[in-house]
Amino acid sequence: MTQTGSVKNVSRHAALGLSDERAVQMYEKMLLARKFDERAQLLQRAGKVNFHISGITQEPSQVAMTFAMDLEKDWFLPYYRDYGLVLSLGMTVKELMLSLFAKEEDPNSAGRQMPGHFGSKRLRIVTGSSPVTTQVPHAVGFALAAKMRGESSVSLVSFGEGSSNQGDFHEGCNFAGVMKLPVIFVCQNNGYAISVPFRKQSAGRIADRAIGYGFPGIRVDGNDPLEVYRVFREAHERALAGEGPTLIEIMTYRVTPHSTSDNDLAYRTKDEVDEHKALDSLPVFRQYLTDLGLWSDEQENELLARMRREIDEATQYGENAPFQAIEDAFRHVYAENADEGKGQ
Amino acid sequence: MTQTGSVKNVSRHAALGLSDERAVQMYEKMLLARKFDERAQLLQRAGKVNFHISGITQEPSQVAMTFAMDLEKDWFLPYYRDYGLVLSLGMTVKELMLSLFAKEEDPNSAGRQMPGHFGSKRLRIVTGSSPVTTQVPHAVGFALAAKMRGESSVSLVSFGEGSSNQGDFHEGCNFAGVMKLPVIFVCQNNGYAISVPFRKQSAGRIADRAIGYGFPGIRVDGNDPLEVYRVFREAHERALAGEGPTLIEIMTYRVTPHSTSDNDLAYRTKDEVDEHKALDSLPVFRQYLTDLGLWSDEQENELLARMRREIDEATQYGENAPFQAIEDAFRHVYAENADEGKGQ
Amino acid sequence: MPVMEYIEAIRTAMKDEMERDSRVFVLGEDVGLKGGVFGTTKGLQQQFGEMRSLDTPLAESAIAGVAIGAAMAGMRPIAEMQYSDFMFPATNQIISEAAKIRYRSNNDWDCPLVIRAPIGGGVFGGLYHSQCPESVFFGTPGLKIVAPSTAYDAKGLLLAAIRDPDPVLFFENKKCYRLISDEVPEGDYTVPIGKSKVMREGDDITVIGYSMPLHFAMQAAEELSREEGVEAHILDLRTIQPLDREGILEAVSRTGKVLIVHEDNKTGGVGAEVAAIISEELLYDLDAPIRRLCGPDVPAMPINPPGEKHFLLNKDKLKAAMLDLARF
Amino acid sequence: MPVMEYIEAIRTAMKDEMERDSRVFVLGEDVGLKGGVFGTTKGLQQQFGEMRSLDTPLAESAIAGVAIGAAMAGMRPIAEMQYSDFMFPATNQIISEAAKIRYRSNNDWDCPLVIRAPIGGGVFGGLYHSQCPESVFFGTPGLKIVAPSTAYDAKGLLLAAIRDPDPVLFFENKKCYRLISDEVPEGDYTVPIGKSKVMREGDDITVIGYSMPLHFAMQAAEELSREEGVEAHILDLRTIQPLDREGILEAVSRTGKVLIVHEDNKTGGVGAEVAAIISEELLYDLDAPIRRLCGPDVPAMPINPPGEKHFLLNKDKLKAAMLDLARF
Ligand SMILES: Cc1ncc(C[n+]2csc(CCOP(=O)(O)OP(=O)(O)O)c2C)c(N)n1
Ligand SMILES: Cc1ncc(C[n+]2csc(CCOP(=O)(O)OP(=O)(O)O)c2C)c(N)n1
Ligand SMILES: [Mg+2]
Ligand SMILES: [Mg+2]
Repeated sequence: MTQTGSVKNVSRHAALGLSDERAVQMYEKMLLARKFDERAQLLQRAGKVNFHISGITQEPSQVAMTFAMDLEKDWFLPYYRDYGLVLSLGMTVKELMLSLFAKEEDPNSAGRQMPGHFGSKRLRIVTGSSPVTTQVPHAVGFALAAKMRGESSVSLVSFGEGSSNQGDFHEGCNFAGVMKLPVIFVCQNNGYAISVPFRKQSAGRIADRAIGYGFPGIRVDGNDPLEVYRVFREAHERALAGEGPTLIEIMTYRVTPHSTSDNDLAYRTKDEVDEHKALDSLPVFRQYLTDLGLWSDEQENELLARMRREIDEATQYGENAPFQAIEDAFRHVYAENADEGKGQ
Repeated sequence: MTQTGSVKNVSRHAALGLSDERAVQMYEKMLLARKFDERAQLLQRAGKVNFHISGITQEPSQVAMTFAMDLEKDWFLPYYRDYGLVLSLGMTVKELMLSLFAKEEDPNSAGRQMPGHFGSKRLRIVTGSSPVTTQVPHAVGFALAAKMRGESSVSLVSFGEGSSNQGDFHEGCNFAGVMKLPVIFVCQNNGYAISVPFRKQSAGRIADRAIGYGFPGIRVDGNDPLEVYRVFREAHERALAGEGPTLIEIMTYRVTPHSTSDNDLAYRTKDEVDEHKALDSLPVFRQYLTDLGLWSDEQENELLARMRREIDEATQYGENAPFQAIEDAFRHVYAENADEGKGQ
Repeated sequence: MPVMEYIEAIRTAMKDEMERDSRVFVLGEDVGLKGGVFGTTKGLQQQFGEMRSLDTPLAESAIAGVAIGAAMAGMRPIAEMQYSDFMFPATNQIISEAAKIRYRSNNDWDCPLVIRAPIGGGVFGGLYHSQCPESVFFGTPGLKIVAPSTAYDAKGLLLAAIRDPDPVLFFENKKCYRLISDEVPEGDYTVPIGKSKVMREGDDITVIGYSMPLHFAMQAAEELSREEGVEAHILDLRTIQPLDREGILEAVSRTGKVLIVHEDNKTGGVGAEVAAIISEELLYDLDAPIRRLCGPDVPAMPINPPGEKHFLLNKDKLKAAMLDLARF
Repeated sequence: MPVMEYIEAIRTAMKDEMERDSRVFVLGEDVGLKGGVFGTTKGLQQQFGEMRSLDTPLAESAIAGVAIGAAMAGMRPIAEMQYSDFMFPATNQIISEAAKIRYRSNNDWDCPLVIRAPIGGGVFGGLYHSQCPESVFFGTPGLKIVAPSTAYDAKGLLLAAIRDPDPVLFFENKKCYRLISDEVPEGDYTVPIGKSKVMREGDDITVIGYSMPLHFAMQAAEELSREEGVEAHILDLRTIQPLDREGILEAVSRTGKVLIVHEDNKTGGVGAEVAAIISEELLYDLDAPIRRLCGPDVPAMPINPPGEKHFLLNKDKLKAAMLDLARF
C-alpha cells in the first residue's frame, strides 16, 4: 500500500477525510476481530465450544465499510462472517463470547441461535437467520421505511458470493432499484461457497449484476481497506442524496475452512490457501500506519496485551455464564402482551 | 420495413437464409394467430367462454422466433400469450379452441387448466402453470438433460418483463450461465405487468441482466420479425456450438387489456394504446411480402376465407365437444401403474 | 348498522386503519391505480398516495421480505398476495423469517406484519387461481392465521391483525367477496384473534369449519331444521392458528356428533388437527365418529365447469353429510 | 447380511442405481468433490464424474426447478437439499410444479424426481439446522413423502423413490446417519412406498410414528416390557404420504390404545392426520383417548444444550408417555 495523492505529506486516509485517530481506530477494530476469531477457533479445537465460523482476512474490509456509515442512523444486516462489522458497531467481545457459548446473556439470541447470527436493536443490527440471502429484502424494507418516514438512514446488507445466486438477491436488488432506495448491497466474494468455487457459482461478475437493476455496481479489492472505505463513502452519499442503491463486490478470499465442521483440503490445495494468506491486509495496514508514524511496535504490543486480557475475561465470563433457563426456552413465540412490538 | 443488404435483389429474408416460401409461411402463421386471438375475444364477449388472454401484436415475433428453431429436437416452454409460438410448432386452432372451451379433448390439459396454459409432449411443448417464471429453471433442466445425453437440442423459454423479476429468473439464468447450457431466455417486454408499467417493474434493461450471468443479452424490436429471426438464429447457433445461453428481450407492447377480466383504462390512456396499435408489424410484414411480389390481395383474401372456415369449424367443434367426464376429473394425481413415466 | 359486502369490509378496515395510523401501508402487485385485481384496495392510492398503496414489482418473495424489513423497522405493512396460489414463492420469507423473528432474537425484534391472500375456488380460475394453501402454513409456530367468513368478522379481524404485534396471515375467500354481505359497524372494533364464534345453535349435530363452506352449512342447517327437525350447532373457527380449543370442545360437547368442513383438501388440513384435538380431549363424549367433509385430495380444481362443481362443496353436499351424521 | 450405517445405506442406494441407470444423477450444493456436508454423496463424483454428481450454485429453487425440468425431459434426478431447513426457497417449485405436473397435463407429462433432505435435531444445529418440515409439504396431493428410520428401509425406500414415476420427498434423519446401523442386503431390493411396517409386536399399547423417535420408542418398549410387563406394538409409517390407512387401523385395533410420535411440532403435524383417520374409522375400538407426543409448538429448537434437550424427544419421555397410556 503506497501513498497517492498530489499534495505531498497528505496520507491516503487523510485525503479520504479520515483523521489519523480514525485510521488508528480502524486498525484496532481489525485487530480485535482477528484476535477474537483466533480465540474462537482455539476454543472450538479445545472442545470448549461446538462450532465457529471464521471471518479471518475479511475483517479489514468489514471494519473499513462501517467507518463510512452513520452508526446513529443507519441499519445493518450483516452475515455470519461479519465479526469486523459488528465489533465496529459496538458489539463487545464479551457479547460475542456469550453468543459463542450460547448463553442467556447473549444479546443476539440469548444463546438460541448459532454464533455468527447477529442481532441487536440497540446497535441497529437486524436479527439474522441461517437461510442465506433472506436479509437482502429485509434491508430493502428498512430503506423503504426510512424513505416513507423521511429519515436520512441507509441500510447496509452483507452476504457471500454464493448467496448472491438466491432469488432473494435478485428480487431485493430490483425492488430497491425501482424505488431508488438507500441501500448498500455488499457481496463479500471470498471465492468459495463451502466447497464450491466461484467459477461454479456464477459465470459473470457479481458487481455487473447492478447494471441490470439500473444502479452502480463496483468491484473493490478487499485487501485495500482504504479503497473499500472510499467506495462505501460514495455509496453512502449517493444513498443519502436520493440517488438509490449501490452494489459493492468485495474481492477477498476465505483462508479458513468454511466452518470448524469443514475439511477444505478435500476440495482445494494448501498452496492456494497459503498464496492468499500472504495477501492478508492486516499487517499491510499496520505497516502503513507505522510508516506514517501513527503506530509503533510498543503500541502494538500494548494493544495486544489489552486485547488478550479483554478476550480472556470475556471467554471466562462466557464460559461461566448460565444458559437460558428451561422455563424460558420456549418463550417469545408470540408477544406475551399486546403492547409488545407496539413501540418504535 | 425496407430492404437492406448490399447485393441488389436480395431480399432481407433471403439474406438471412429464409426462402420465399418460409417467409410466406411466417406471415400465414402470424395471421392465423391474430385471427384465432380475435375470435377468442369475440367468444368471450359473447359470453361463450369465460376468459381469454390475448397475445395480439406479440405474435409476429413469436412466430419469427420459432422459424429459427429445430422443431424436431428443441424444447419449448412458452408463456400464456404465446399463441403465435404454439401455432408455429403445430398446435392447431381446433386444439386451441378445445382448450378455450375447457374440453376433454384439449391436448394441453383436457380442459383442466386455463386457456393459454400450453403443454404437448408430442409437439415438444412443456406443460406450463400459472405461477409465472417457474418454467425458467425447467428450461434449464431440459438443456441440462440434453447436454448430459449429448443431444443437440436447445430449449426456448418465454416470459413477460414483469415475470423476469421473480427469483426463478435469476436462479435459472445463473445456473445456465455457469454450465453453458443451450437455452434461449426470451423476455417479451410488452411494457405492462397487468397494471404495472415497466418503469415500476425495473430500473434497468432486462437484456443487460445477462452481463451479470456471463452470457449475451440482446434487445430486439418486436415489430421487426426478420430481425427477431436473425437474433434467434444466432442464439440457436451459439447454443448448439456449446457457447451457452442467450437472453433476448423483445420490445413490444400489450395493446389489449391484460386479460378479458381487466379494464386497462383504469391505468393507461387510450392514446397510448392507439399509438402502439399503429406500430403493429402484421400489416407491415404483409406489405413487405407484397412489395416483393410474394403476396397479393387475392392470396390474402383466400387465406382469410380459409382461416375463417378453419376457425369456424374449430369453434363449433370446441363448443360441442364434451367436458372431461366426472369419473375422470380426479385421475392422474399419481401414475396409475408403475410403468407410467418409465418411458422416454 | 349498514350492510356491507365482505370485500368492502376488508377495504374499509384498511382505509380506516391507514387514516388512524400513519405506519400502516399496503404493498403488492396492482394494488395501486388498479386497486387490486379484485378491487380490494380500490381508492387507497388516490387517498393515501403512491407510497402507501404501493405497486411492487412482480416478485412475491420480495413483497413478503420487504414487508418484513419494514415491519421490523417499525412500520405496519399489509402485504397483498394477488392470489394465495402465488404466495408460495414467499414461503421461505414467511416460514423462515416472519414466523421466527421474535423467537430467534429472544424478543429483541418483532415482525408486526399482515399478509392478505384470497383463497378458494368457484370462480372458474382453474388449478392456480382456486387453491386453499392453509395446510402449508398451518402448524408453523410464530404465525397467526385467520380466515373470516362474514363481512363483520373480515373487518374486525383485519383491524385486529394489523394491530397484532406478530405476523398474521389473513386468508380472505374470493367467493365471499361479493356474495357475502352482512351488518358491519361503521366505527372502530376488533374481533379477537384466537376466538371462534357460534354461528347457529342446535343440539343434534355440530359443524365446525371456517370461511366459505360455513355458508353452505348455514343454508343446509335451515333446510334440515325445516325438513327434518335436525338442529345443527355451527362453529366458525375464524382463527385457524392458534385454534380456539375451548370453543371447539364446547361446541362438540353440545351435541356429541361433529362434522368438520373446509374447502382445503382433506388430508393434512386444519380439520385433521381439529379432529385430533377432539379425540384427545373428548373421546368419551362422542356419539359418532368424527367426520370431515373437505376438498378432495387432488392437486387443485379443474377449470371446466363440471370438474369445478364436482370438486367444490355446496349446500347439497353439506346437507347430505349433516343428515347422515344426525341419523348416525 | 452386512450391517451398515443409515447414511451408507443411502449412499449405496444412489451408487447402485447410478450404476444401473444412466438417467440417474445427483445435484445439489457441495455434493461433488466434498461429497455433501454430511458425506452422503461421498465418492459419487469420483466414480460418475462432475455431471452426474453435480455441484450447483447456491439456489434451492433452481436445484428443484432444474431437476423438475430434467425429470420431465426423461432423466431421473436426485436433488439434495443441504438441510431440510433450506428447502423452503424451493417450495413453489415443489408444490406448484412437481406436485401438479401429471395432473395438470392430464397424464401427458410426469415428474419422476427425488428430493432428499436431512431433517431433525440433536446435532447442536440450532433453529435452522434442526427442523422437521414435513407438515409444510404433507397434505399436498401429487407428492409422495417417505421418512425411513432404519438403514434397511433407507436403501429400499430410496431405490423405490428413484424408480417411482412421481415426485418423492425423501426425508432422511441426520441423527440417524451414524447412530443407526442395521442389516442391509447387498443387492437390489425395494421397500414399497405407502406401506408401514410393524417394528415390534405387543398387545397393550400401540405406538405409531416415523423416523428417529421410533428408536426411542423401541428402547422404551424393551424397558417397559422388562420392568412393567407392558408390551408395546410399534408401527413405523415409513411413508407419510400416502399414509398406510390399513396398516394404521390394524395396529390400533391390536391394542385399542394409541400414542402417535414425531419430532415435528405437534399442531398440524402428520400425527394430527393419523389421529383423524383413527377417530374417523375406529372410534369404537378405542380404550383411551388418542395421544400425541411430538415436538413443542415453538419455531425451532435452540442451540444451547439444555434448550435442545428440553425440545427433543428421548427414551425417557417416550417411556413415561407409553406407561401412562398403558395404565389408562
Ligand atoms: C438457503 C440456504 N441454503 C444452504 C445453506 C447452507 N450454507 C451455509 S453457508 C453456505 C455457503 C455460503 O457461501 P457464500 O455465500 O459464498 O458465503 P461464505 O460462506 O463463502 O462467506 C451454504 C451453502 C444455507 N445456509 N442457506
Ligand atoms: C407468481 C405469480 N404472481 C402473480 C401472478 C398473477 N399475474 C398473472 S400475469 C401477471 C402479470 C405478468 O406480467 P408480465 O410478466 O409482464 O407478462 P404479460 O402479462 O405482460 O405478458 C400477474 C401479476 C402470477 N400468475 N404468478
Ligand atoms: Mg463465499
Ligand atoms: Mg408484460
